[in-house]
Amino acid sequence: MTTSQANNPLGPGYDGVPGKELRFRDVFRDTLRAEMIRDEDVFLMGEDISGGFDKDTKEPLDAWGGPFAATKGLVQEFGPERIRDAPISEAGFVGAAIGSALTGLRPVVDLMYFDFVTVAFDQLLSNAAKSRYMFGGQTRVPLTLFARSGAGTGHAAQHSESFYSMLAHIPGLKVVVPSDPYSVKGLLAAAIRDDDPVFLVNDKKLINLTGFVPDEDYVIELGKGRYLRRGTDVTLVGMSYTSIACQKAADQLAEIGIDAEVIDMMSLSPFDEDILIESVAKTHNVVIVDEDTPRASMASEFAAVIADKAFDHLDAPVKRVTAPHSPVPYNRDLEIAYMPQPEDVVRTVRKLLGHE
Amino acid sequence: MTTSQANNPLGPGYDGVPGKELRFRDVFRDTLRAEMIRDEDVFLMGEDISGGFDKDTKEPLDAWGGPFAATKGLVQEFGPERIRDAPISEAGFVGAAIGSALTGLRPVVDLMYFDFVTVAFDQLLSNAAKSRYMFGGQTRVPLTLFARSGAGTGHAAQHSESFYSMLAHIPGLKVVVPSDPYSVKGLLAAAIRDDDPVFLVNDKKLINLTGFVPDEDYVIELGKGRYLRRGTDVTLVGMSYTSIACQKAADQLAEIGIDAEVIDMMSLSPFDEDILIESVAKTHNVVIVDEDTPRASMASEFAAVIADKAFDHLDAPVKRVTAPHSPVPYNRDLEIAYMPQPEDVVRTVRKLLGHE
Amino acid sequence: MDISKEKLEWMYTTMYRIRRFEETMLEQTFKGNSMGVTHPSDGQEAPPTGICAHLTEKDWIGSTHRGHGHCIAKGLDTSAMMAEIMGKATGQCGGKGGSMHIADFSKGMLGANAIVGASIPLAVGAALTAKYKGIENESVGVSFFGDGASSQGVLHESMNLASVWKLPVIFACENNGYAEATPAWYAVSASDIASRAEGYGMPGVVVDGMDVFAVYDAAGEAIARARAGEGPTFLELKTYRYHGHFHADDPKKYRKPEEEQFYLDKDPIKHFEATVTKQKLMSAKQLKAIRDAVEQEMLDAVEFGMNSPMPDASALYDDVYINYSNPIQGLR
Amino acid sequence: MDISKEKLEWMYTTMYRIRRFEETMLEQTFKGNSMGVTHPSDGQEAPPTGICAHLTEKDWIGSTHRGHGHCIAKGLDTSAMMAEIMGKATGQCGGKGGSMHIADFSKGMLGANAIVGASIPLAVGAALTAKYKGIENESVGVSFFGDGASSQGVLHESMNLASVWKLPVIFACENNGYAEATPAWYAVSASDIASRAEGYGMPGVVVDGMDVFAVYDAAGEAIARARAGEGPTFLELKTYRYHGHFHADDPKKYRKPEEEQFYLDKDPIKHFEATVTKQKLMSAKQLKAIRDAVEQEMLDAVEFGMNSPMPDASALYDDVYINYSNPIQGLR
Ligand SMILES: Cc1ncc(C[n+]2csc(CCOP(=O)(O)OP(=O)(O)O)c2C)c(N)n1
Ligand SMILES: Cc1ncc(C[n+]2csc(CCOP(=O)(O)OP(=O)(O)O)c2C)c(N)n1
Ligand SMILES: [Mg+2]
Ligand SMILES: [Mg+2]
Repeated sequence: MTTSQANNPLGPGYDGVPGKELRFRDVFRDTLRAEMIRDEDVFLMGEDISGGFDKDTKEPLDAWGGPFAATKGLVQEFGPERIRDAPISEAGFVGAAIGSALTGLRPVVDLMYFDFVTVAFDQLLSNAAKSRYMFGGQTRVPLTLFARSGAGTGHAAQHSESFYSMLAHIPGLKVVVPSDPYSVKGLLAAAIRDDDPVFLVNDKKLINLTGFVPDEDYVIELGKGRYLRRGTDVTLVGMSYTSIACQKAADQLAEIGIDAEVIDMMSLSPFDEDILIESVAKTHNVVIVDEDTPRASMASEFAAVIADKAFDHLDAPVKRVTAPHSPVPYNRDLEIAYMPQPEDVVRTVRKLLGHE
Repeated sequence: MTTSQANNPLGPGYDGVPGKELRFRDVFRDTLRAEMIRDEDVFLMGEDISGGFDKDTKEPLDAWGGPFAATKGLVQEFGPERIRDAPISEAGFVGAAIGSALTGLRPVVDLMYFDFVTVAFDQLLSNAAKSRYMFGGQTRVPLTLFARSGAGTGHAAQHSESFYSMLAHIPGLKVVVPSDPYSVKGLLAAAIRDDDPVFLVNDKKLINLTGFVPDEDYVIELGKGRYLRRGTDVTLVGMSYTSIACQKAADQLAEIGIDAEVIDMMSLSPFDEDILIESVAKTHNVVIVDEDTPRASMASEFAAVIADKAFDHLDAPVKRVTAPHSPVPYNRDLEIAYMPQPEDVVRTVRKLLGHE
Repeated sequence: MDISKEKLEWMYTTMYRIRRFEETMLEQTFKGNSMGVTHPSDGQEAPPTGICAHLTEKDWIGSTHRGHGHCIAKGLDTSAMMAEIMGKATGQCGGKGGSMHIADFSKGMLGANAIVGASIPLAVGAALTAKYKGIENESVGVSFFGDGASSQGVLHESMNLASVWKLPVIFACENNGYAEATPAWYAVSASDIASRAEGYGMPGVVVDGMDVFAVYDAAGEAIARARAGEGPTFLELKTYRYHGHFHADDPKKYRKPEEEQFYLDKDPIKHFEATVTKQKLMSAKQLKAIRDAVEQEMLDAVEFGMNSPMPDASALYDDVYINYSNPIQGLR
Repeated sequence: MDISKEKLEWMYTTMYRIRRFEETMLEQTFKGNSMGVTHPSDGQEAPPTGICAHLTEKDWIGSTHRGHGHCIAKGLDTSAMMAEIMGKATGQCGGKGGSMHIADFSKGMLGANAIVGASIPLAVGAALTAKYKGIENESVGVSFFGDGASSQGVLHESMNLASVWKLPVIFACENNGYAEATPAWYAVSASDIASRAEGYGMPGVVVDGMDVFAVYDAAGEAIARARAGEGPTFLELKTYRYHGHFHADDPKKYRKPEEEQFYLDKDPIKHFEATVTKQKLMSAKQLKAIRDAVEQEMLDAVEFGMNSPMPDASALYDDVYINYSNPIQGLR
């Protein structure tokens, strides 16, 4: 898929193909399942992914279907060797997953809440991301990790993080951020089949979203963005859940005669510089929307790339709409104010275009 | 110190004051010592900071003077309660330091190599940086941490990191990056006296550098940058060791008739937006120089702020000269190529100004 | 029994307060008056009560996602706790922390903590402060954590540090048999978690965590050791949570009815009542009076929470730092 | 003695090779031919030798900053190792890893690792692969680490995981008494680190790590257990490093001469020589022939390293990823 052809939000080749309206979480689970069937070296690891065990029979109970029901039914189908339940030891089991990836398996790790990345951070940065390089290319780390990010569910400071920019900062690690059922299918499959370590960040707010998903097997090339909407007046850059906020903002802008183009980055590392430049070359105005906190973030990175490589196309300052530089508050009103809302994007665009 | 007055690289008020030419490492140690004398709640914690113990007497030996000799002589002077030697348990002892800070002490933690931050990452991000906010302002975390960053010493991928941008990304944590003996004295003292958690990142390449240091007690306000050199043609933005690379580049540029202004950021979080805007408003051209890897980095952040708030002053794209998006290689030639060199800066400036 | 009347009253009040707080909190949660996820601790009243019975406000405790019991036993105000769960400005953390982050530094409560294991070294740090200041005799650190948390490396680091530095710390492991749905028999490679203590040079004691008197005795010894400068102790308190992992979890999906009944039969409050009435230490009337007072307190707590105002919109940007006056408001 | 002649020869060759490699490497380092920091392991030859004597290329080991001995015992080529330390293109990692990151995946060597403790779970993961594939009998994981690393939480997490999952892992703790200058008696809260194993449901064995036969026996049992699917074992090998922590460190600043002498008297190579000659298993001539061959090998290794080319400038950008063709070259 080359971005310049992508006029359909799903990407080229997806006009009129057979498919269904599906829920994000079901697509996620079905994709895991399909990849496990496809390749028997693929296995899952994480806390509570077997949902408890019967005291007498020692059989897994699948009481919860795993965190956020992401693995529902899989332990019955694949058994506890391939759905490996882990004690609460993120550093230890992420390290073990890396070790298994270095020796021939393709582990997929469920880290539950994105915030828990910090506990396994050394294993991710010092081992997963560096092994190939520091050992001179003699090995590979076909590891996939996923976790749920984002505010909006009353989980407060330690269960609502979106600091994917810190992961994207790390050379050797790839980072993808699906924003709908279509993209999670293609990105999760691509991540699992990729021979480099890939982290899939899954905003909680997406989990019950529905959307059209082609029946066929497909992957989305890591490192590519897509257009969710074509427009001429301003480029809105979204990632993960903010792609949805951007679409809503574009709808509102259309009502007042502003024709916004919406890009969904889908991958944060590597990411699609070309689509950013291509779009800004056309619209000459850009607003980047990110739920991560602002400093040294992906919003900063996209702004920096545009300010370098699309500078001559710019008619106005490069704007970012992000979370504030603060932890996530508990109170619902504060939490809503914390997240970039479509209205914040609209306000920023109007100011940028002098349309007030 | 307001940046606009700062015509002396040391900052205003430092023309003609009594002082000496001192080595960075000695200033570092002397400042630790002075702060420990000043406030008896200040204590140090870290691996090997007592340099072993006599088997029979149990007395500390100070065999190494601590990692990089940063604490030489202090254990004899202050005893093992205030120079607290820690087992190799970064998460545990950083957590303990946070606990002691929450209950009335002012711990200063030596994390040895900057890379080891990853092992204590959760404690830093989830506890140190968030406690004040998530507990509604009822507490404070007067914790200082320091560690040695940077490539250039043949330590390879796991002992050469400069990922301070990840720390600066974290709301609640402050980050400072001294670049010479003058700034380390003022920033370390300020960090220890500050009631928020502060991380001081100390590039290894600075440790034996000498420079003028006033005798008097002073602090450098956290969040302020300074001009190391005034110029009119282009702004070079440095931080930590790259401030020195920028100065060298400015010398070389002067020889070919380009008058560069050099900013040393000194603080990365919070940082001095004003000095960036002020300088770019004058020079209309900017190159940001950073040894950290490029994606979602402080170089990106400074570029993004300039592309937003100084957009109308810019004559040319915002340029970054950074490390590549890769771990640090071992081989010396590769390692030198990894680090931004003055020549890289000069080349970038010449291209930017069409001076080729 | 070697426990003063006042202490007995305090113990009963505390256990009943925890029980009723959790039940009331769940009611409010199901009514939609909580703004987030809550983890009830009813059934687990004995460990915080038996331990905190030995503590004053100068002692420090660290807590977990399941922290209401610890808060109450350490003397926090139930109205401020309820208001916090309701996200109100009058809440213990001004509505910014919620159930998983209730703290009260004025009471020696270092905060509930939602990263499993992460609060353990904080209690070690509090004990370090005590030792540094030479006040171990009046200030110890107690770390509460679960069987699930025992698999986190930071526990082991903390135990080693506390032992090497000989700090006044109690490691209070509330083993309720489950970490979410995962049974401890699956995830813990020791039959008794306390058996690990010896390898860290400290006593490890297994305690019936449904019996507040057993907890009181074991904790008394451990805390006396700590106050005397003899270093840390590990207590494993075998207990049970009556409800699911969090408010909306149905534990019957992964626990057997017989097992649940076994612990219900050992109910810590009933056991207390039976013991003190049998030994004629407290009368049924006295017990009732305490219960009535607690019932009223709960009504008051809910009313206080419901009638309290929301935090100011500016609270979003406050208290990221102390000494930093220029908040970055989302670059909008 | 129940060890084949071939094995004895291998053991002597391996120990002598380690010893001479470290000495040669130090010489080259002081000549300025190493590009970075090196941590010699002479004195500690018995643990890697006695353990790896039971392993094949299908078994996996994880290693540390002090990893040359592990590499050699696992069969790595000393020329490629020396070239790596010299930063050359022909080095084991193409000159990009250096002394602290020597790896050879074709030999079952998962890499030296410069973050203390970080390689431990990697060996657990290798054992998981073996169990997953049903080849525990021919592929176990061995994790080498030091007394200092025993304070890292990830060790304890790894032990618990290996035990809960019943994986074929050996935890080989080389207790050389020091972590940098810090003595184990200060930093480790157990008299024997192996005493912690029981709390993780696995045997813990203290072994004389200066005696390769003792190591061989203990490791044989542990590895047999692992291959039989009986799960992990913890070995604590009491050993000593003759040199300082790294090439430029003077250990006399923090170690007593008597202590150093005590271990020199137990030198593993001399002990081996005395044993095999006394028991007439190998002749002095045979031993000498091995030593001579190793001496030549070292000359060859240095020559190979010195004559090898530097890596290509493009190597800076290679192998950050496999499937990613567009390196970000520093945005210059
Ligand atoms: C580091 C981390 N990993 C996982 C979780 C998710 N989680 C929350 S509570 C819990 C179970 C904790 O079990 P235990 O320590 O026994 O405490 P209990 O819930 O039984 O009181 C888990 C896995 C978390 N909050 N933090
Ligand atoms: C996480 C981490 N902390 C600290 C260090 C610095 N360091 C390198 S080796 C070492 C001592 C290790 O001691 P031990 O595990 O006993 O191994 P030995 O050096 O004795 O072989 C230390 C503290 C490190 N490399 N990684
Ligand atoms: Mg539990
Ligand atoms: Mg050691």
